[in-house]
Amino acid sequence: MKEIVPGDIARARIARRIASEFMGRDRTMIINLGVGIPTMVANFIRSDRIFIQAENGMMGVGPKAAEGEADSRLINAGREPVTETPGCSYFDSAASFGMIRGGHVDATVIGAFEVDQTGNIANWIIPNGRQLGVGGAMDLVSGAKQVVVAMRHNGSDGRPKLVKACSLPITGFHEADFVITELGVFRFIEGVLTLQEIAPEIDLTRLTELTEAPFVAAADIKVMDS
Amino acid sequence: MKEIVPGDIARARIARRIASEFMGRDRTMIINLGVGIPTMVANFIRSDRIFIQAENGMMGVGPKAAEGEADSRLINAGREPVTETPGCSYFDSAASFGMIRGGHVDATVIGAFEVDQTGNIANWIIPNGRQLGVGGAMDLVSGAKQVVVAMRHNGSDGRPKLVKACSLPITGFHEADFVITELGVFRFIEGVLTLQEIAPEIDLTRLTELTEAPFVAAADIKVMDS
Amino acid sequence: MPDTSKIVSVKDAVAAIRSGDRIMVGSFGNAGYPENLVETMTASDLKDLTIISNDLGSPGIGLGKFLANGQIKALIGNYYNWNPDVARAYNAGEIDVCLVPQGSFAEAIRAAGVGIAAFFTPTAAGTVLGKDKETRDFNGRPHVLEHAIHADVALIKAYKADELGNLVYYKTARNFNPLMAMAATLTIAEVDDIVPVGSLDPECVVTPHLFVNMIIKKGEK
Amino acid sequence: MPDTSKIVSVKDAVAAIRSGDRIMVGSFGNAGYPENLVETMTASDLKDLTIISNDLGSPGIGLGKFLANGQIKALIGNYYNWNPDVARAYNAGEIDVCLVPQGSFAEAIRAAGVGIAAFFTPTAAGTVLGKDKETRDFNGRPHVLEHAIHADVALIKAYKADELGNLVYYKTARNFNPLMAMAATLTIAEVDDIVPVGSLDPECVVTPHLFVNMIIKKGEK
Repeated sequence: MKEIVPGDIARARIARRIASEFMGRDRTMIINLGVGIPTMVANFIRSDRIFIQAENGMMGVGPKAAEGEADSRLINAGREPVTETPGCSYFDSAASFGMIRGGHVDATVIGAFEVDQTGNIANWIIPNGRQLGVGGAMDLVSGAKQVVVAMRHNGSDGRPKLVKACSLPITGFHEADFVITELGVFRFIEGVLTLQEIAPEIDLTRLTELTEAPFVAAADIKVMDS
Repeated sequence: MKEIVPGDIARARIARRIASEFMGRDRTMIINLGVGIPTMVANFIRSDRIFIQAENGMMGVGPKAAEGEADSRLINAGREPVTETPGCSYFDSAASFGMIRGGHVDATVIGAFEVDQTGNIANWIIPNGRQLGVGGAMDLVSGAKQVVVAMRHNGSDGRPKLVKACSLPITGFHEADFVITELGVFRFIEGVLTLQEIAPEIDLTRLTELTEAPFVAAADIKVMDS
Repeated sequence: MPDTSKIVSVKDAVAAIRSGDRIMVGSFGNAGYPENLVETMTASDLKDLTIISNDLGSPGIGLGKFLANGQIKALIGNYYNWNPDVARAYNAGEIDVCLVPQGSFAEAIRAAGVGIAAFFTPTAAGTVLGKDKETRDFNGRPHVLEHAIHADVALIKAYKADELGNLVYYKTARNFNPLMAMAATLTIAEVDDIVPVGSLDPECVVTPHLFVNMIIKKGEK
Repeated sequence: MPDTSKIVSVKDAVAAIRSGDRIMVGSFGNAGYPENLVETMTASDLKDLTIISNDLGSPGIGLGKFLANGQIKALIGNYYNWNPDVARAYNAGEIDVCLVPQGSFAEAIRAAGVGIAAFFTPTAAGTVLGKDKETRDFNGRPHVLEHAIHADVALIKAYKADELGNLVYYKTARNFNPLMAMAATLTIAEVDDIVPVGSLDPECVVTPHLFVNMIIKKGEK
């Protein structure tokens, strides 16, 4: 199947759209970024009001460390060497998850295998005997004030990832607030999956075909920045 | 009633005996001292292996601050200005009681209104409508590895304080390990209140008259340092 | 300085507090007590307050002023023997008082801050202060279930803030302050000094800035 | 230096560990991992170990060596995707694995250290990882009861120790180390440097010395 939006462009579009979501808010934002597309969100943030928390014990994570300046003791939760920002701080893992569980992190950006129409998220395991790990996924989706799912609209086999009901083990129930793919910006508004923006490459009919979960289009639906 | 041992001497004797108990142990000791006689224990400690913890958030409390050098922000749990010792540290109240509740404090020295023959301690309130406070008393008696009760043998009315059963509200059940008065050193050995040392001023008959709780005398009973 | 400064006047800070609010106030005795905030509140019309603090200072001094002024509906704390006015007001039915052992009190405030709903502790099991609490044995020892203690507002005393709101404390004036900073909807920090971002050692920040909503400088109006 | 020094050789430290022990090891990936202690243990006859750690390094690297050596009976942790040997050994029935969400894992270790028997957290409620756990609603939201996680021995990596055993850490190498330092019967700290008493700022000590039983200096035998 030919991709409507090529992978590199899709990933950058998703990350950029999420960054602009946060930059559009008129207040300080504390955000936590998962591995993959979520980590790329940092590349598009231009704001001194947005601070990145890493669950392995850092507030104020800076850009990835340059080649030759990496310190294996200064890493993000994806084990990548990072840098400090002015005003950063370090703490232990219980304090870090205290911030998350206590509702002090404004948003977590995570990848997902599936999100269903009730906002359930499956992103921690594909039961195939090869994975054995949950990390902070369950703490993050249940603790962060907002959960922003950053994912490709369809799997590599074309299968929709926005589904009626998750088939994989659930990470958190009814926790998704935003689902941002390369084809659309979806938001759960009072529990209803609502399309707020649509990619310029497609129309509503085509998007509906590519999406298993039923959704409504917002009255003021916009075209997503390409 | 004439006191067998005058108050000042009694208090100093109790405090000194407790200090020597700790100094006699061949290892580092972390101790917490309550107000009154327990605080005086510090005056008799000559050891760099004994460290004083204050439950308001300090490890390594030093002597009382000299007149003119008091800082109201550096106090012990009795609100007295104190000093630092080398290697001291500060922490919040949850961390402080974490040390206590987690069993990391080797001994707490406390005053008491009553201790009974089962090791129950009543030291937090006399229900007379004038007191309203528990402080850290319950945490200390239930959390510290050893509970050392420092008290006068009898009340000012002559009433025994080592009783058959506490009449006042209990702070902690079966928590007392040592009871040290000006008239004797008592230890709970496998639940049995055992007299290990007796003051030079009295004999066993007289001590038994002054003590409501039944106790046994240790085979190797000694005379207490006066 | 970031474009969304948290630094406000003490007047603006206190204007965010409502009668009937649950207010946490840091301090142990008078160590670590946010003097300007308390002074301004006790000069205000705020009433029916629930004050959540270790103690209530001394009669008419420090937090004791709230009681002298009749601004208190209820107290949650652990040690009021330094202020006999509390027992008097309680016996007269003027205020409610809920005593929680000091360690459980500290832990319950932390629990609220870190999203723990309740926890089992051995402290107070079997005693008068544990008698209305769910009790369960763990490792053969009774424990009581203590619930998290939240507040609407936390009044914090710190030593220094940077312009983002990172806080460090001073010696035993730390006490409950870092815990309360996490446990309230609105956290207001009164500080001796405000320093530029980057001045505090990242290893030594005690309260990271995300917990702090407003900063006032001690002595400024 | 005090007359009861905690500073020992890595050999003497490891001699205090027994086969069958529950061993906590600090680290997140390879950040904050007590290399000498682990090297010495993996060169020993110790076996049937329960390793309590965030992850298990990479195949044959870091904590992964314990598994490559067949020294592990069980794992308690949260993320083994960096080391596929773990899933393989688990599927083959060679080891037990207990997965606890990372935040609950950290909190359960802290709980053991501070004498809390168990706590209610919303994390994992209703999921596969919460299904065998007692579940209760608080504020209309399901929570699971997580029990404290204790160990016989904690292997800690710190940056500096003073001669009493006060510890400070280095950036994100802090992670689980200060928590585990509180949660074991025997705590052994491996440090880059040992400094005289009084060298560390009392406001910045992360692990007060009472939690530390033995200190070894990195790179020394």
